[in-house]
Amino acid sequence: MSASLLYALAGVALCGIGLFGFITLAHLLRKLLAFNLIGSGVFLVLVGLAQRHGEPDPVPQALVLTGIVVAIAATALAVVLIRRYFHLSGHTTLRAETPERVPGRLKPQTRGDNPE
Amino acid sequence: MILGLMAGLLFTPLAWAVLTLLSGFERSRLISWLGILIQSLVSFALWAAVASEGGFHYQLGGWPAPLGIELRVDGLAVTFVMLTAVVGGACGWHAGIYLDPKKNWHRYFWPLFWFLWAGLNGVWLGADLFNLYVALELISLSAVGLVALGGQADALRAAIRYLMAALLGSLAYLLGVALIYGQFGSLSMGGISELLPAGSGQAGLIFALVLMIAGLALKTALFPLHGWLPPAHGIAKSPVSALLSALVVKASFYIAARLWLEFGEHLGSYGLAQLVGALGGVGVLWGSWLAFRQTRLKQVVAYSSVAQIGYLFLLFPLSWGVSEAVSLQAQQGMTLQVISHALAKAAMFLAAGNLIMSVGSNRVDALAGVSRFLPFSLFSFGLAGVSLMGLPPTGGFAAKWLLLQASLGSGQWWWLIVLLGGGLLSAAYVFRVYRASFIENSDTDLFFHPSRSLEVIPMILALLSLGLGLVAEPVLSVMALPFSKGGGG
Amino acid sequence: MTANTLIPLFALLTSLLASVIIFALPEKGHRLRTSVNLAAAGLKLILVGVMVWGIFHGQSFEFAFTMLPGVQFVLRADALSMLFAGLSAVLWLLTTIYAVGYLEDSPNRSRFFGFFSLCVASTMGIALAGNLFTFFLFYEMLTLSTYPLVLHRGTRQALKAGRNYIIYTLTGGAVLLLAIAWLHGLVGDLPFRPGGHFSGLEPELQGPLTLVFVLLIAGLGVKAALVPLHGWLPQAMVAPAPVSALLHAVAVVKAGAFGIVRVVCEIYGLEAASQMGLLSGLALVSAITIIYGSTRALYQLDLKRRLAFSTISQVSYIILGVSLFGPVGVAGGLVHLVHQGIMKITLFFCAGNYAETLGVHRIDELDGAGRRMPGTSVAFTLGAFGMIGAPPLAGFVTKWTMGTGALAVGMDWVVVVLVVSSLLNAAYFLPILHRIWFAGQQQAWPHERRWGRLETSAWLLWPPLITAVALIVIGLLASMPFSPLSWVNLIVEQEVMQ
Amino acid sequence: MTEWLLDGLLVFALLVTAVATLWSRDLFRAVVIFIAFGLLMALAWVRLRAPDLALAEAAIGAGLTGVLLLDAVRHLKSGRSGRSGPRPEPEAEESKGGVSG
Amino acid sequence: MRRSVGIRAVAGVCLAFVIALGLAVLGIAETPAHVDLPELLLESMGQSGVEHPVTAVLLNFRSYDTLLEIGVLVIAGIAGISVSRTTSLEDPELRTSDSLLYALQRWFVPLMLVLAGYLLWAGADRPGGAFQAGAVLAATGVMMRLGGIPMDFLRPGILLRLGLALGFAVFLLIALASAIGGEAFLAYPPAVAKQLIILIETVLTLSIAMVLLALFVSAPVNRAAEPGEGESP
Repeated sequence: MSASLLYALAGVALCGIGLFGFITLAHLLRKLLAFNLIGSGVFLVLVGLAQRHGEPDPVPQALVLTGIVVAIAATALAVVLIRRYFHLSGHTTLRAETPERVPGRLKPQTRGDNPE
Repeated sequence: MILGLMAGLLFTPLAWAVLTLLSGFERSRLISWLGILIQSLVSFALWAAVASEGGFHYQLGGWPAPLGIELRVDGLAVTFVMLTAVVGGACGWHAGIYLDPKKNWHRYFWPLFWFLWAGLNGVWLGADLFNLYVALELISLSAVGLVALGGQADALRAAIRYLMAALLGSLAYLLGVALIYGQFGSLSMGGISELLPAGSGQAGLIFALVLMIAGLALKTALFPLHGWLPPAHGIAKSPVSALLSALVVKASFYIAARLWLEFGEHLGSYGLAQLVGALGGVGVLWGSWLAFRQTRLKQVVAYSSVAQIGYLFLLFPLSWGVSEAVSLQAQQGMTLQVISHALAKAAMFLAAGNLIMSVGSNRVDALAGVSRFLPFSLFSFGLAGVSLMGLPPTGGFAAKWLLLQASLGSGQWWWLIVLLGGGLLSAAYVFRVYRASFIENSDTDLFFHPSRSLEVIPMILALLSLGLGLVAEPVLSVMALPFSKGGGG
Repeated sequence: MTANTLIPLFALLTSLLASVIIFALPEKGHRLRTSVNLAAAGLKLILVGVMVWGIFHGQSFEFAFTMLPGVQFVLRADALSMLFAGLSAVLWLLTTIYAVGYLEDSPNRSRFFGFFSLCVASTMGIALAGNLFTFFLFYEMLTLSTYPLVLHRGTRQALKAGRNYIIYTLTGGAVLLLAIAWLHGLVGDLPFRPGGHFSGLEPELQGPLTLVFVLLIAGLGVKAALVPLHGWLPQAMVAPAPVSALLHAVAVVKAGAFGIVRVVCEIYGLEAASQMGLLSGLALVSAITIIYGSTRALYQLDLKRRLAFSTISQVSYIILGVSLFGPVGVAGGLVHLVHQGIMKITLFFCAGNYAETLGVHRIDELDGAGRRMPGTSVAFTLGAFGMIGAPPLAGFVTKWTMGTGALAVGMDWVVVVLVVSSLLNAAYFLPILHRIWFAGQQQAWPHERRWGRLETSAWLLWPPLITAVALIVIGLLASMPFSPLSWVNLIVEQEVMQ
Repeated sequence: MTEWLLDGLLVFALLVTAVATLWSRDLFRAVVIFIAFGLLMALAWVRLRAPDLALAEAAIGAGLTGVLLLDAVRHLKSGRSGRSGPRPEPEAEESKGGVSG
Repeated sequence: MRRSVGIRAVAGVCLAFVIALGLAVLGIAETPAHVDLPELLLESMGQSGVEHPVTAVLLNFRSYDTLLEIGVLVIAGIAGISVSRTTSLEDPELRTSDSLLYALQRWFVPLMLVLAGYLLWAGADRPGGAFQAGAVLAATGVMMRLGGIPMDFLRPGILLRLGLALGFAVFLLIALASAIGGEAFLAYPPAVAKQLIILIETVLTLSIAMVLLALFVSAPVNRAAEPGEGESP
């Protein structure tokens, strides 16, 4: 049990928390926060697990750096989309649905379970 | 020679993305059509080269794995590169005519289109777990951008929903990669699959594989995780929907399949294989049924994608713990299903776009009488439908035949229900559209006629998916090329 | 690639290309379309003739390539396939002529003729298929190409009929696919071969093969309209007369019957099949179908519906004949393949003429039609008598041969079936003839049209007359070379005596 | 030992801020806490001897993401600045979402 | 109360997930890694052209990842400006600036610019590099933006798009050149490796900043939504 491993486990916990939030929270910005938490968790696992023997390993660090940039790109894009969506529809969640996407009782939201 | 081709293959889409980003719609269109031509030629040349000389590893930056990133250029990969060139090219061609140049934000279709293409090639050739992650993100974000291109509320809702699903999926995949790297200290698939027997059967690694496959399944819209797909594919512009259904979902599935075939032998289990297969099977039936229930044409096609994707996942049970011959049949069937569905579904979406354009409504029952005025697009739609139903001599039939043989050969007879029942259900929704178009005494007799080339493109794709069944043997022989092992790690 | 390998392919391509061209043609180009149609039909006839001649002189025509791993696509011309190919080639020509007249100035003709040619192409493929896999290819293609024809009118009734048709046939197709795939898994890719493959059979395969046989028959029985799988056929009547003629006489039902013949004779082999006790069951089913069809036909008041039920019963003669274990019976069954085709198409042509010229659909409206349309009525009469089996017409040849065949193998009950069904045939045809010839016209024709001095348009008149004459000729010259009967005997020699 | 204590505290703080971010009543406060979380992550990276990541996290994770989200929150709260359309759902209603969401 | 039940179910799933993941991590931590990548890395640091291992990995050993990653950034930028279909990105809301921000930017902006420069320059042999520098630069821009300082180059015109594409394009061209000259895509000739990497980093810094800034300011302002296919406007 090294310090790095502790952080890896912290990452595990973050993943769990984030996942729970991601599924249960409806507000899109909160989903986005949850996504970022999961991301941080994954990064911690990646680096912490690789460095469990103490010495730093540049490769996972580089990977995480890439990951962080990808994450910020995704987040920024999501923010733009969410803002415009709110601007046009006035909604901050996906639950409100335009009528009649499917005939009959079936509504796409209640069918299957989406990641949201 | 081949190295040059590889460089061209990697360079062209990215470069064209930049070029089209810097110029307006019309100019981008011309540039892109030129680029499509180039890229298709390069892809074909590479395919031919590999077909004649066999596969190889391409070391990016001259660094061998595991330090550097290696691309695996084998028969299967180049076949899919070819497929991408054909379908992507067709969609680009169609989009150039279909999209309205006056809407100045349409210009952004082109760079996104090219980035998407680059990402797809990256996935087909990728052999490095993390590189695959980046390529996946490239695909997801450009796909989301394409869906959102309209910029109106529904499109945005679909895009956001899609983005969320895609991000969650990639994170799950990345988590799996993190575990794998922790175990092996390497990211190259080939290397890891060679190291596997040493630390095989480890609970942690199994969990890692499950995570990766789950994440990819979410991106591929496997049955319970399919909720995001129909809105996104239904709302997007038809060429975009075609790209998404034909290629984008296949990318994540392709990675899952590669992982399963490389690691499944050691890390997989009967239960896991059966579970994934079962989800796929349910997806086939459920998706087809929902497709039958839809009132909007493009929603029908989108839900049929959910169904058709289900077939792909039958690979998992049919390739685990069975004889070599059966596993090979399953793999061949899966590959043919990917190709034929890509061609057919692209044709279907493009044809649907034409039909919607001509009747001015996206409802199925608005098609009454269109068979007299737009027989060509309708015929393409029908031909593609034949392939989806898995009727001979289409590629869909060839795939279904191989899967049938595999499930009979492995004694897993229960997949027969899925294969045959799914075919009948898909017939139900395809013929529903056909019936609607045959109804006479339709009061609307003035139909807008899209330009000829808009009608020709889906027809070509449909004919390709139709003819695939006849030339399946040679195609499969290229994919089953002997591949020089080693290299990776 | 010698000529002999390519001829079967060309025979297939003639109508395939024809359909493509016709789809491409504009709706307006009637004359061009007609000439393309006729040219293709004539060309196909010639090619078939060449193959017949060649086979008679012991040549072989085969075209094959590997389609999927372990699966071959085979087009082969043998004596049996020529029987079917010849029939469809001849009747296609006539039906095309008829259809041109029938659909004069009605909408969607290019669509109609396109699918029409496609349908014939698939029939040709079914005839020439060299193994079950190839057979299945064209069997499904036939389903798809006939669907738009059934739907053609676009009325609610037509849509309903089309839906049932597609449900029945596609389900049958799925069953057939399962059976073929299973068979393939058990014993690999089997070419059609006179005498079949399973003569010396390991006992452990008995069970599965029996099951596969049942599945195969079930799959094929849908198109062959075996009771209880016949439901789609009477409804398909809403289709235009040429289509019904094609469906009933040549394409669909015959495809099913022909498939059963192939399976019984050339996959399982008569010997093996009867040893496994499969034939008696088949004989029973077909016998039931014969009686059932004829009985139902009695109660139909709509002319075409009556003909439809008569088809159901008549097609089962073929199956009954094949399932009589014995050369003569088989001969009877096979020859009926041709005879029933010609007789039934005559009857449907005539029914179509009555409908087109006089607007007559119900039987009780036919009073006095003979005086108004003598030519058509003569043809109809000949067809009806043929069905009943009156000598010297074609139908008589069939029933006689089958009867003797049945007696030869000691299945006397078959003779009873034959007699009963003949009586029933008489019971539902003679009243019609009586109305046509001897009843006086009561009321005006529901919807009459005039074509100059002829009783109806020449396009409509000649085809039934020709087929009617053919009926007599075949009946009289049954023993000449190239007559169906002698050709069938040629086949039977290969099937049984080898 | 002190090191362990430090690490333990840091991890604990990380988890607490994470939970707080997601389930704080007010969205604005949530984002502020998220920024704090980002800074703690930067510290964690330092502890993991990954200075590059620490810098990146501080600049990108905490800085930019935070600002982006803050701006977005302000925009969403401003209710489309009086443009037509329904107002956003009240916070309390959103914070407890639904599985089907 | 269906929803709460659902939430409990999700909580259970997540808990199970955490436990499984934790066990997996611990299980993997027991065994040593099969490949010692840092070892390999140190051996080939010599030819990488830079002294800082992370930079070496990012811009040499795994430069393909970085290339695609920049692609991802550019995509985000494009998508961002594509949905905010407006000729001017001047958002009136943003003019409402408060004194705090003024004060902040008065002091911080120059400071941050310096910091960005330093980070970039440090990247070669010490922690730091294009991403951090770009981020700082972007943050600076964001502050100025919040302060209400108009930045005309951010209109979605050719300038903005050029800015987005610049870094990526240069990177790509170097990659191609190395493919034509050398043996493979992205294989820099060792002699000029360092210069190339620094060049790449510089342009990347600019582009990254541009992208992030563009994403930040491309807030939707116009209302016009177009009808979807087959829908009447």
